[in-house]
Amino acid sequence: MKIEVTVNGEHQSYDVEPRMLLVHFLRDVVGLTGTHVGCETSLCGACSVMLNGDAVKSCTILAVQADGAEITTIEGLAQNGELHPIQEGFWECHGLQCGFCTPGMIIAAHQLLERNPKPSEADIRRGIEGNLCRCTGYQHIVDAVQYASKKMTT
Amino acid sequence: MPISKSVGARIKRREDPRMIQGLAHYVDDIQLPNLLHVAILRSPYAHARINGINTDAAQNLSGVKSVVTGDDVKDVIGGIPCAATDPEGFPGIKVPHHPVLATGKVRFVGEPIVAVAATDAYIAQDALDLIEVDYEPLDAINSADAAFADGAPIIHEDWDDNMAFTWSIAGGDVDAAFAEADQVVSQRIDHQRLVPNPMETRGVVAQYLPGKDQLNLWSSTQIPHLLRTQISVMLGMAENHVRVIAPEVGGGFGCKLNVYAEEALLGHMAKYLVQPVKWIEGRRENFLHTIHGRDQTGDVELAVKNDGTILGLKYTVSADVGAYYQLLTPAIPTLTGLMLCGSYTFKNVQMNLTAAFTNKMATDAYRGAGRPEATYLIERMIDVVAHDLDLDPLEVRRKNFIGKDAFPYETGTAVAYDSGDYTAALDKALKMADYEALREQQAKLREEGRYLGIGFSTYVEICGMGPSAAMPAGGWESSTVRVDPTGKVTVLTGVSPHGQGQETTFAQLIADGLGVDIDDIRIIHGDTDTVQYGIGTFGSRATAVGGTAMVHAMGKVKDKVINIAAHLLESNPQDIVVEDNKYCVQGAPESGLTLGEIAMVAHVGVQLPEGTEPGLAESHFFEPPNFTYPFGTHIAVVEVDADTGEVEIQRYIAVDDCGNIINPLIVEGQVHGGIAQGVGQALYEEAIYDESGQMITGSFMDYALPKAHNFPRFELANTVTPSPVNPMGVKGVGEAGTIGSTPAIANAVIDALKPFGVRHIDLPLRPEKLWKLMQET
Amino acid sequence: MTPFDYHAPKTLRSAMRLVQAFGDDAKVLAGGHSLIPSMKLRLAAPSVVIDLGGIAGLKRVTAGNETITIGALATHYAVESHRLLPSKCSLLPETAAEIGDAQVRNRGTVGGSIAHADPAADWPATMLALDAQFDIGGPDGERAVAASDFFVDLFITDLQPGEVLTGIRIATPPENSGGAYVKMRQSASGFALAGVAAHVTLDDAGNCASVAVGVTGVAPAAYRARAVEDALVGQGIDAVADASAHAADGVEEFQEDHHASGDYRAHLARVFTQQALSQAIERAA
Amino acid sequence: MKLTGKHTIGATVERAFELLIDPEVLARCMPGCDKLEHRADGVYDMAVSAGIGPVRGKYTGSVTLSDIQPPERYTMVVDIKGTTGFVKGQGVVELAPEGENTQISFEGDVQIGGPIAAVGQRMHAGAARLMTRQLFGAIDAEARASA
Repeated sequence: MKIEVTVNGEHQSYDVEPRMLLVHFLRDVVGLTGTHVGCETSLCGACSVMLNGDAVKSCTILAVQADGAEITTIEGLAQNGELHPIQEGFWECHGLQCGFCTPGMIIAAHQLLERNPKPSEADIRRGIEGNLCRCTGYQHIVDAVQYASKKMTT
Repeated sequence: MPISKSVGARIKRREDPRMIQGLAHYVDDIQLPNLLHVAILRSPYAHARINGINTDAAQNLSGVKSVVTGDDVKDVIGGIPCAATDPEGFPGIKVPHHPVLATGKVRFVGEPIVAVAATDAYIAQDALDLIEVDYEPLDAINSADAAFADGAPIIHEDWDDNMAFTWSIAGGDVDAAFAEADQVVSQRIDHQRLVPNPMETRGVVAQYLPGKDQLNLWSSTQIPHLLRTQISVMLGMAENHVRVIAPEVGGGFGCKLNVYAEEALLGHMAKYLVQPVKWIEGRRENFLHTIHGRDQTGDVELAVKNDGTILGLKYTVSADVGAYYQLLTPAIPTLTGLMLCGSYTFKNVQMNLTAAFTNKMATDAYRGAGRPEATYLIERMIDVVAHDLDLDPLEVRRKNFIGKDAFPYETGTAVAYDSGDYTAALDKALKMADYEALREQQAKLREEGRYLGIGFSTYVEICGMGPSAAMPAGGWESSTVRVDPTGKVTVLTGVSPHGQGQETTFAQLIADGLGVDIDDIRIIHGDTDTVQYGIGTFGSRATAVGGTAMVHAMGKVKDKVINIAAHLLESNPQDIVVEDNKYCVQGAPESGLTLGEIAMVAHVGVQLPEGTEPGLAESHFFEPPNFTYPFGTHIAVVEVDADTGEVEIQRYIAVDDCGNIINPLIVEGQVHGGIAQGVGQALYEEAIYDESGQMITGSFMDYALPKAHNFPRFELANTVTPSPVNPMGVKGVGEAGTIGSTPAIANAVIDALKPFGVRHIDLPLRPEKLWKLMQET
Repeated sequence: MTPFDYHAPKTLRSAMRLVQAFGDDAKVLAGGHSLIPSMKLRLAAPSVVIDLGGIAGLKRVTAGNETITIGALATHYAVESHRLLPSKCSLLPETAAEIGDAQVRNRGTVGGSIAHADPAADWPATMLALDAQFDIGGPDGERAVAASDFFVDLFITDLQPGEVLTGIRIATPPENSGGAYVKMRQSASGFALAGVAAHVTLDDAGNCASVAVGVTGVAPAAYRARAVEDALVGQGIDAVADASAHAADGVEEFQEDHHASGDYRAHLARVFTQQALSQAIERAA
Repeated sequence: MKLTGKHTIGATVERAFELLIDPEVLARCMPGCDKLEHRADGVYDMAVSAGIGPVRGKYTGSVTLSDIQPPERYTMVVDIKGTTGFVKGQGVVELAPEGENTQISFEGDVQIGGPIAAVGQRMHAGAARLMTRQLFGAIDAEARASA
């Protein structure tokens, strides 16, 4: 099936099998490997991307369902060589270790801050509950989101 | 170690820019021309005879390139290795052949049977559905007890029972200790089976270059060099024709400290198809066929005096090690034995372990590897002793602590603790917690029918693995430090970090040591064609052992740089100092030369002092004289909901002593993550196989990894007791959090339920379990 | 995932035609958060997938003075974030916020969850407590079913072959009413080990003029705890504790697994009924 | 996994027993049964398309009726497998009069293996009971229709 999508601002068109998952489409067809696959049951969140402004788990969406959509992946967050404040927060606060969950975690944080620019610590911990991290114990991730929140609201 | 420019500073990681932008390359991100995708058919049965396999339909599926069965490879791929099978260490050990693909029989759910290579990953999966295997199901064994029961089915028919091996350790005079005791305090203690679950599952890409007879193998591994050695043996290739590359590795926690069937299988397929192949493990496969941790159950007896003095310990334990051995399976429980005395002075100790084959995945090293078992056991038993003798758990700890003047201290299990001050860590943690106030609060809440619990863990662990004599596969580490003509520094290290941040901490050490900007340093690891042999990253050893090798190599480079500088500055080496990243004669900084200027001279080769070799690169292989022994006190404060049994962690205080600290930010991160994993064991995680050997917690739907909202903000601090084992005085901190936290949480929950007469509860502390205990009284 | 034909009808009418044409071979895709994981694990292999996602009219959520309507394809987040619902019927956004995680709520749909009838899903409890009406389209035209008649058994609803759930209607609760949803999450999946939605309307004396309690996670299908309701009607907050003891009355078969036994789920149902009712009455007052 | 249950069938014990071991009735009443053919003494080859919720698969295997003691008890073994895994259930079915009806009690063991075991465990008990409920419910309907 033919689909048209805008990925990180670039309009593209592809022919895909209906069964192809969006995450495989992004990684293997579009060639953006920053989005990761960490599970098969929509629980780990490593595959999170923005789809028409909503954070979604791209392992649980068919590529054909994204026909006509605008998608932002981790690769599309930095603008003009400047890190996004959330990316900066993760770096400043040591919000990652192995880095595998990080792209999805940053996308989840991005959604959270769009909807709630000044979240409490509890808001942040709830806001990233769809993303598993096995390395950090989450505290530095919380710090990273707080850092970004502060930077984005002042 | 003095805090200089870099070392000791909270420097943000140099690894991060690529990772936060999606530019890091993990094994699944590797693309090669004509890449085939491999899917693996795995046994749905825990125990069954294979009477036939029909792959015709799969072979005929369009897009399928190759279908490989056990019969196809049994003569060309050697068995999966185990490095710890010395019968002197493990009396009676049985070492079963461990094939990469099963033939004749399957022995656990998830055991690989057939591999399919196809042009597309989806087609490879389709092909699996077309393979017919004629299974004859056999009765399955799902626990050590079942393995030893009369009439139990035999898993490995070369032998007539399921006993895998035995191991024991003894120190002092246990019989005398028990004879002298006022009381014997006993408890059966279970260490449930856990699944490591790094967020990146395993994966392999293999490529064969026939012109060079070279196999390139990318694997998500913690041990590229050991893997290369083993793969070359398994495939019958010359080791120097095999190149193993660990790309970015998305977490390991011990489960990637191994050699797996898929690594050899993919290597073989790439070679025989002369086409690159990729296999990426699914999460369900990871649950079934990547090593598990723990799974020991045993009876502990403590000989005690009425005042709480511990005289001796006996531990009779069985380990359920699964159907086969992986790389270090038998070695893991031995670490439990070595650390059974914990932070305490008793020296009379005896552990007898019997390991059973069962129809499960093998156990092996999972974060802490043997030490969480020891620490949980002794720290839990301290509280049981306090319970039985009606003493304060702190009093029992203090009474039995090894004093700070006793180091180096040889334990009853004959390991030599390098340095320590256990009281200092405890006192600091108590102060942070405001312990007296907590106890008052607890008493007040109990009157309101609310159950607050305060739990301690005053752990000591063994890391910095380790002297080669005590390790199954070498315990040394290596490094090469070279300075390019323009003054850029490249470090090759034999350790292979995967999240621990050594690209930053090692660069900090170099920056200070050589007087060079941190951005001019590159740390290269994980490529066996580039890096001289090393052992790998595990056992909290990367900095203590690998870092020491690097510091020594750097020292050799620095000596040479100073010699050249002295020659150029017409001075004596002993008068050369480094100031503002310049090598100068003391008191004459204006004359100073940069590392780059000196490196250029070394490479041009004409102004060198007589007898000096040109070039500027040095290597060092470091053999650690001892392990290191980090320690600390963790305090957990929990509340158990009287209506539901749910546990809320209200506070978590951790005072860790990992010796000197190179980067506090990274140390904090390691401790945070470690605590989270230990809490996972205490409250949530458990790999359950049902009676027929099916794993019923085989996905994130049923196996709970801790989530962000499960934790409060951790309150961390350190004491610093440098290790004498290495020149940096570092100990290691990769596993301390995991080792320390499980008993702290368990003790806190059990303390909360004290009004209900609860003395011990096995992990994980699920709400229903706690609710039931509260109902019973 | 095995291969399938994909259809993305733009109208409900063409969707219905496809559903009827393909019958059992087809699966209807709404948010996809139940179906796609099953297909990925090869536990479901429909040969046709009919994606309702392109039907714009089914996504709306409205909160009028008389009626609240939720299109079957409205996402959980659309309910969670609706501007008027916190004042009109806070139980709806409160329930939505308890489902899965932010990404799942962005994508998963209310109608999909209800039609799926997972025994541990959150919406069924709340729909029962709010006495929701479900609009269903089918070969014989449209019909409406009350929530209390809809959830039949484990994953079994009153939906007949060829029928599609199109929307949910709830009578906007009066001023002196309130609701609450209380749940314990299974630690891995987040599904309800037990979840209780309670909704009450008070009379002038502050007693319960009407009470509805929906329970999920406990039995093969979500159910109304009628015994609790009967015990509480006409009574005030003092009667909540005794009434809640009946929250699992009449359940013949309990859900159970290694996370929670039937006994424990029944206990949770009682505890959460008490908590949910107490909160609901407080909010109504 | 243990599986027990009680069901009522609207017929006499003798009639209920007849229905329960009649392969044609079983073929009609077993949820999703596509085929049930007699192979040998009490062993029937079976094909079913069974599923719960979104999980659906085709299974083949056998049903064995043994230890048949009319009209009181018999043993039933179901052994089927498909690409989503396998199910092996065995149990004793006992019949007792209950007024004009028959009460059936069932006690057995079910093993579920393969992919469905690893991901769907919270559904196993419920699904097994649902299917026995459906089976005996359908037999009850047959009994009442033919009464």
